[in-house]
Amino acid sequence: ATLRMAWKQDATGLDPHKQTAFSSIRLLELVYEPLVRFDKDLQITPAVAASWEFSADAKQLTFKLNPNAKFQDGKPVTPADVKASFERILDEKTAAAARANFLSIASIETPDDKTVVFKLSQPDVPLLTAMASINAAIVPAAEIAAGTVGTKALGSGPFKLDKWEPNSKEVLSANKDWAGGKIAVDGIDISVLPDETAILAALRTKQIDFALINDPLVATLVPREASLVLNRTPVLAYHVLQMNPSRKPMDNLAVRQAISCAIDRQDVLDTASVGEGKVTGPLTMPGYTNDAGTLFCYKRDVAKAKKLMADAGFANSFSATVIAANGEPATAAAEAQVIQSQLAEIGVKLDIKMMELNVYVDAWLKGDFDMAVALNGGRADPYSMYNRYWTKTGNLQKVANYIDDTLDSLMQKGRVETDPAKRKAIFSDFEKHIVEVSPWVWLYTSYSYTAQQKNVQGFTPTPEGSLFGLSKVTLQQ
Amino acid sequence: MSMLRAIFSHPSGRIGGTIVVIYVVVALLGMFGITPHDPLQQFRIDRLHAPNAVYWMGTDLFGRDVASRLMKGIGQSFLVGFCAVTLASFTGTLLGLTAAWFGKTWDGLVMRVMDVLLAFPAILLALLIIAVAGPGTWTSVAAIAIVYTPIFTRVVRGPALSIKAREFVDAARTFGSSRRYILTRHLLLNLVAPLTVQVTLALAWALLTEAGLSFLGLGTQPPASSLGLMLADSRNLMETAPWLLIFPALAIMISILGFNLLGDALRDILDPKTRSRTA
Amino acid sequence: MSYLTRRLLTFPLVMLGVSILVFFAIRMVPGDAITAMLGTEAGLLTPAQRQALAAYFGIDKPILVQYWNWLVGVFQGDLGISVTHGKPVLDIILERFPLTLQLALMSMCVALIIGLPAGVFAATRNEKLSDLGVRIFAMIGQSTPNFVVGLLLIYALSAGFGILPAMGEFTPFLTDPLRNLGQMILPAVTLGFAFAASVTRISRSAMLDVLSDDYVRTARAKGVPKRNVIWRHALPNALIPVVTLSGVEFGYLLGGAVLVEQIYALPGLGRLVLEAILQRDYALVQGCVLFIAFNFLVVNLIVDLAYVALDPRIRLGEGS
Amino acid sequence: MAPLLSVSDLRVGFGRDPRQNEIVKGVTFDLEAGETLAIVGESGSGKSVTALSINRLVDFGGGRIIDGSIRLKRADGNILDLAQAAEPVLEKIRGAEIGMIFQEPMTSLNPVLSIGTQIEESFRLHRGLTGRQATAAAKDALDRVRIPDAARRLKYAPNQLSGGMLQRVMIATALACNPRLLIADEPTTALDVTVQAQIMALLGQLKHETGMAMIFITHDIGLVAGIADKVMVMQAGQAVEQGRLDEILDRPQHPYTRHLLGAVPHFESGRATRSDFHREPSKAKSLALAVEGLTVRFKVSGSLFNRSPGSVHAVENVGFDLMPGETLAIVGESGSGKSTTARAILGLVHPTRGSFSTSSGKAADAANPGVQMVFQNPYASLNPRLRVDSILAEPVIAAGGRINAETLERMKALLMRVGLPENSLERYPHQFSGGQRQRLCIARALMLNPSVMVLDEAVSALDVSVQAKVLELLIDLQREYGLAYLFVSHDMAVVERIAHRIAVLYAGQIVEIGDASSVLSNPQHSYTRRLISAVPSIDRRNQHFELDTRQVPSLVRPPGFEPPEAQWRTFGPDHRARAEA
Ligand SMILES: Nc1ncnc2c1ncn2[C@@H]1O[C@H](COP(=O)(O)OP(=O)(O)OP(=O)(O)O)[C@@H](O)[C@H]1O
Ligand SMILES: Nc1ncnc2c1ncn2[C@@H]1O[C@H](COP(=O)(O)OP(=O)(O)OP(=O)(O)O)[C@@H](O)[C@H]1O
Ligand SMILES: [Mg+2]
Ligand SMILES: [Mg+2]
Repeated sequence: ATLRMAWKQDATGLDPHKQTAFSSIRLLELVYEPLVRFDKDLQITPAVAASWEFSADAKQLTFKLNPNAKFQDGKPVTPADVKASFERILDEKTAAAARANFLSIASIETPDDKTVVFKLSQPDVPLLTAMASINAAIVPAAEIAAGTVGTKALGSGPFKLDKWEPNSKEVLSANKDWAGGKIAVDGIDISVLPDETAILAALRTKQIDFALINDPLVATLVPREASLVLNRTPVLAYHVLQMNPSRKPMDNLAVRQAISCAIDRQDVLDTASVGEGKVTGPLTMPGYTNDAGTLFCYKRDVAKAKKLMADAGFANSFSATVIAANGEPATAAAEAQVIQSQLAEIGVKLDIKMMELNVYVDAWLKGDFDMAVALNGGRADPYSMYNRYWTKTGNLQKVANYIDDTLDSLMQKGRVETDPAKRKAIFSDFEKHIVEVSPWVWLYTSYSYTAQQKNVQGFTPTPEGSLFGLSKVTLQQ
Repeated sequence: MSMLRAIFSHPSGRIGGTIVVIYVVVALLGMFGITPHDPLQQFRIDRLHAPNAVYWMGTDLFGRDVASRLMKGIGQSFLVGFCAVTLASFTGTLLGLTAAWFGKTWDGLVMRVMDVLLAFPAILLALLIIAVAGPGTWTSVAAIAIVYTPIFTRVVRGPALSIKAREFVDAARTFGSSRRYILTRHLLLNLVAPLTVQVTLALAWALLTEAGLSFLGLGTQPPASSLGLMLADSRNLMETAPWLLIFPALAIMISILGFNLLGDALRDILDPKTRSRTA
Repeated sequence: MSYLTRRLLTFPLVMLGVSILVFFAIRMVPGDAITAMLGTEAGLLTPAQRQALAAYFGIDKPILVQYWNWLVGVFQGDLGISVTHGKPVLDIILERFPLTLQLALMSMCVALIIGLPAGVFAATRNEKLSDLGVRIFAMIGQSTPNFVVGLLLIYALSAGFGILPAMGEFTPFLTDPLRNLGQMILPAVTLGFAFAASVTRISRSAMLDVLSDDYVRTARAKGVPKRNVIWRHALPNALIPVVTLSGVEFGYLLGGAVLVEQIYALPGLGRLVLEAILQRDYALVQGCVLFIAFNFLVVNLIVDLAYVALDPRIRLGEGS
Repeated sequence: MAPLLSVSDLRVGFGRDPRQNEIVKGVTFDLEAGETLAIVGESGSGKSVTALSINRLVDFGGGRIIDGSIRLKRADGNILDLAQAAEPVLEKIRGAEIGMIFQEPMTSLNPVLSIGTQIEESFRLHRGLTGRQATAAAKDALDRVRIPDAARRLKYAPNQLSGGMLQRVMIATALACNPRLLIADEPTTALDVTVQAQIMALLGQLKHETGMAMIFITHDIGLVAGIADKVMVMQAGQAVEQGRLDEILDRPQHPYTRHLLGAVPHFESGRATRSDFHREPSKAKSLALAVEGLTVRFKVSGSLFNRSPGSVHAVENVGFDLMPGETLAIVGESGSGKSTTARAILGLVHPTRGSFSTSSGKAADAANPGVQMVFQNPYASLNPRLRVDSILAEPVIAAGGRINAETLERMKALLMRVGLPENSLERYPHQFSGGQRQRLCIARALMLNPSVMVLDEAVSALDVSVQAKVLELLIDLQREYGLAYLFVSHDMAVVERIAHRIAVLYAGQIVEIGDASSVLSNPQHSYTRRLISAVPSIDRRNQHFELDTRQVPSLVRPPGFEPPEAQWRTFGPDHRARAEA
């Protein structure tokens, strides 16, 4: 049987090394495989590689490839393919999205036909988690040479992409030779339904078996239908109010803290996301999370906020503009409005400016905003998640616009530390500090939702929102 | 004055006129903030209440009073509609009039430019304008105005050409009346009738366009409200809180109904051929 | 020069204007194909990477050079390659166009089949109760935004009756007529509702005008029965405004109906352009807009020719 | 024996409450088979409503028969009261037993159907003919109304035929089924004299051939003489007088009938021309206006698939002069180029060639206040949205003047002079009657003390009695201010009353020009003679009109065409005519 599936946003391209949009990754994860991948608890599990090992000094990483791994054209996955893939990623001309994560790779060696050795210029523990991303997918060396990576989807993953009509549909068929095991469905037909109420309607009328849902308002309607099941998984991505500390008066610590204290995060969550989510600090990945209640001003304290404002010399009020993207996330406009109303209580007058996503991204990248409501992607590792913003050399330092020596040094320490317990402690300090200096106000993490008919079974969601679990799905009649 | 009397003694004019007057009053109240509650205040413990004695039309996701927001929204939509139509009718009239009068190259130029604007998909045109200038009340006004200018230009140019051929214009030319005099006193004055009708119809369209733009998130910016934005926001709450959809939808329908009825009445009143008739 | 020649000569001019407008307007919108593809991750690119991507998307050259190259391509029938679809723009448009055309045709049919008889009926019952009924229906039709109609229809059908047209994947008529019609009927009705309302009103008032014309009196004086008076004598004369309206509306529909396509998840031209804009797929936006504008001009020309066919009095090209 | 049609105490009203709004207030008459009844009366007197009530077409205009009966003797001898008849019965009678023709042939035929289809329809409906038979019958019907080349013309759309032709098509349609009663509602009012004569002749002949009865409605009592057996005079919805033709024309009883007869300008073959001005060639220096070699051509635009076939030679080499205090009338049938000549002089159309000069030495054109124009249609030549004071002020403003006490005085004086109440200044044009509006136009033209007035059909749109008064006013003004008139008209009776000299225009060229009495009493060109013989007159009773089916030549000439030089012949001191081939 073929699984009929729907989602709202379609992939924007087929080159696994270049695509960063959630929607593209959701599709490419079914077609391509990285060396390793995360399971539902964000533990690293085998993919193309069957096993791996760090050297003691963390300067060498060795993979043994799965001998059964084959590309969808029947050719086996070889160490040469791995080497070519990473060289492609590292080549600046490729403009690979994840290149920055792999800069510590000094050389790649392929001693035999099952082994790949990465030699690193410095110890780099997060490298392994970075390799679990589809942006580090293994593609055939031949395709790279032919320059057809973005146009033809040829991976080693569980499904073959037979047809792709952008913004309309995808047709996937099961890859019989997949090394990961037997696939129960014959294939997946994906329809792009740009309106989520339409997705719900299609589920209700059994036109589709499985769907991805973004808007919590729609998701909460799914369980009302007896024949439908809603899966919700906490995700790593976090909703945040970004301030621009390079602009007055956000350059003032007290002002930022006042804002942080004035915001009732639970209320934002309850209103904008109808309570679908969890208030969080900066660290959203399992294994690193701390009790949010212990963080600075995570209990709303208007009196304190007012006092901070007064201390900073803003007893009266100031106004600022907050930007948010239309529908990205679906809750952005609502979050902005709740925050606006909460901040009004301490005399901060917020102007909301909703923007088309691209316009927003443009402004965001230029750091051209007072405040921004954002949904930023998470990583399984705190360093890969935050180095871009809070290290002095981070690529998005310009967006964060905040330089803090403590944050920088904590990041560097965490990067080289291999002992999990010590790492956790380092990043806990990082979290405490960054919440206290409040360049941003972390709000909450939400869920990723999939909805399915009762007869669809065996799907396991992951915190990254991956649909890889579809490879295990069965359709009962 | 006699115009008002004529409208109110016309069957559909009476209904349309009454609706429009009520809306204008509501819009003004909304604009000056005379509403049952503060339309922006979030009574967050009262989220998504169904209509009741306190909140006549219920509350929205934030616990804001829908009735107050609706009043404010009507004010906003009308503001955008009126300004856009004023702008479009003004530019359109100017262009159409001069095109008809001067003919030849100027006419060709104006009409080709208008053709370009007409041939350009309207919603895309609006979208591009808004994307370039950033969304907001005045951008919406400009976008809608630019979309409707070619229509007004055409509406004016046709009759202007025929009035230009009327004998009283010939007469004026035999006296040697100045161009400006002929354009304003003879042509423009006689275009008032078709223009009035067109303006009421355009107002109705402008409301719909504003709704469409806001629906796409390109119109009015939150937390302000407009009819289209309220509809858009209610979309995913249609099942949980139907009142969020019903009231704005009704409001928009009735207002457009009002403008259409009024437009029909004006057409009858101003056009002797269809006098005593309603469409 | 004949009217047709003169008219056709304005086509390239208007198209040129449209091309300039779309080309520069779309580039003035902040964001580009790179931010569209990478989102905020675009900030991670090194300058060399950015340069490589700009070259890939063809946005690295000076803007006038880009325009010239594109224009030259257009004259050779090459609208460029869409970067999101990885296909020639023309191919994509031609793939999507049948749906849009079919939708436009169907909504027009819906509008004419309902609107014309309703308008004629109302005109002959001028000022009677049934006339009032038709007019109220028409007013409601005209004043309901079509996305509201669409949303309500979908909700009512899916939640109330558990039926829904097949969404998402479009089945061409020739492949499976039944499925195709099942899919298209609701969108067509949604679009046709307001359209029918306009047709009703226009045909009613045109009929009323015509019914008081002298030749209708002549026909009656000849003893022509009422039905024939209406359908054979009056209607053909009342058709001009109906044709005008239908032409304009049809021309717009050929540009795609963004909201309705979005709600019913139909891959039509409207959504294609909208998504192309959102993804900053410049070549695709430009190609679509040119194509839509061209259709609009052609439809307008056809409408003008239809006037001549309908009414021998009309001689085109005079005065304008 | 019952008469064919017997109408008694017919009352017709309009609107929601027809009794309140009674238009026809008790009309009674009888009509025998083969007889012709003429209904005359001024505009709005209820003639048309009476006629439309007979075959019950008033029902469709919102009218209702309140009272009275309309008894028709049907072909089988039964008598039917049409006032009570049901619609399906009426449908059988209309067209089959009662035919009808209307005033405006241009609008009375369906513009989108070919004339063949429209004629055939009668045969299909009432005779049950189909296909070839119907077509053949339609061709015969066209032959009967003397349309040449009938078979081909069947396929024409109405807009491809002239007004006179169309009226003949209308007649053919109405007579298709040999009705025993024909109602003709002002069948010739919209046509010009020569065509009117043709139509009248045709009706007379057909009546003779078929023996049908006819009701002939007109407001032109001159026409009645030629065709009617009986006359009914209507005023304000009532028949104020009726009787045999001679009785009414020679011994009118009712004052209204007498007034009507008195107001009609009778054409008297040049005997009634003015004698208050004599042209003295020696004074040629002080010409008010001289026109030489005026030629106007309009380029014909190409049709859908074709290029332009050439241009319309609307005015070809026209020349004349005009002295102060003199009236030159330009006459000719429709389309002969009269208006174009007048408009060219005022600069409203650009002449292809030709020169003008005026007494002031300046060229006559838009900026020359010495030449002013009064247009045919007083409704159209006043801006409906301006008040009279603004209307009168316009020429002054245009000439660079201001509205001061002096201009205001002048406005009032002129209004008084043309016979309008002083409070007119604050009113709008629609608050005046047609005659009053034409006076307004005249006053406006006088605001700048012109020396030449161009009057294009200035009295043609007015009712006869009003027409006479305006003519009188014009003559008075001419005497008072020494104005020169260029008087454009197609109405010979009017021309006779106002012109000193006459120029006859045919197909854009002057064919005869000279002293009015000489031209009218002794016409030399065949076209002038034709024009004059077509003028109806109450002196020519039951006259047999000549049927002339000649067509006006097309004025469209291929590009580059130049007409041959004209040859003139002189007949007396001031009378020339073009030599004919
Ligand atoms: N459909 C109608 N509704 C209301 N009033 C009407 C209608 N038709 C005619 N009348 C009125 O009836 C009166 C007589 O009109 P009718 O047409 O019979 O005049 P007439 O004598 O034929 O005049 P004319 O010479 O101008 O044709 C006029 O005052 C006119 O306003
Ligand atoms: N603007 C124009 N363009 C083309 N042809 C024209 C134009 N004006 C007049 N004509 C043509 O010139 C000829 C003379 O027209 P004109 O109006 O001078 O006739 P007229 O003698 O005044 O007729 P009428 O008695 O009907 O007013 C006609 O054949 C007419 O069709
Ligand atoms: Mg009449
Ligand atoms: Mg004329």
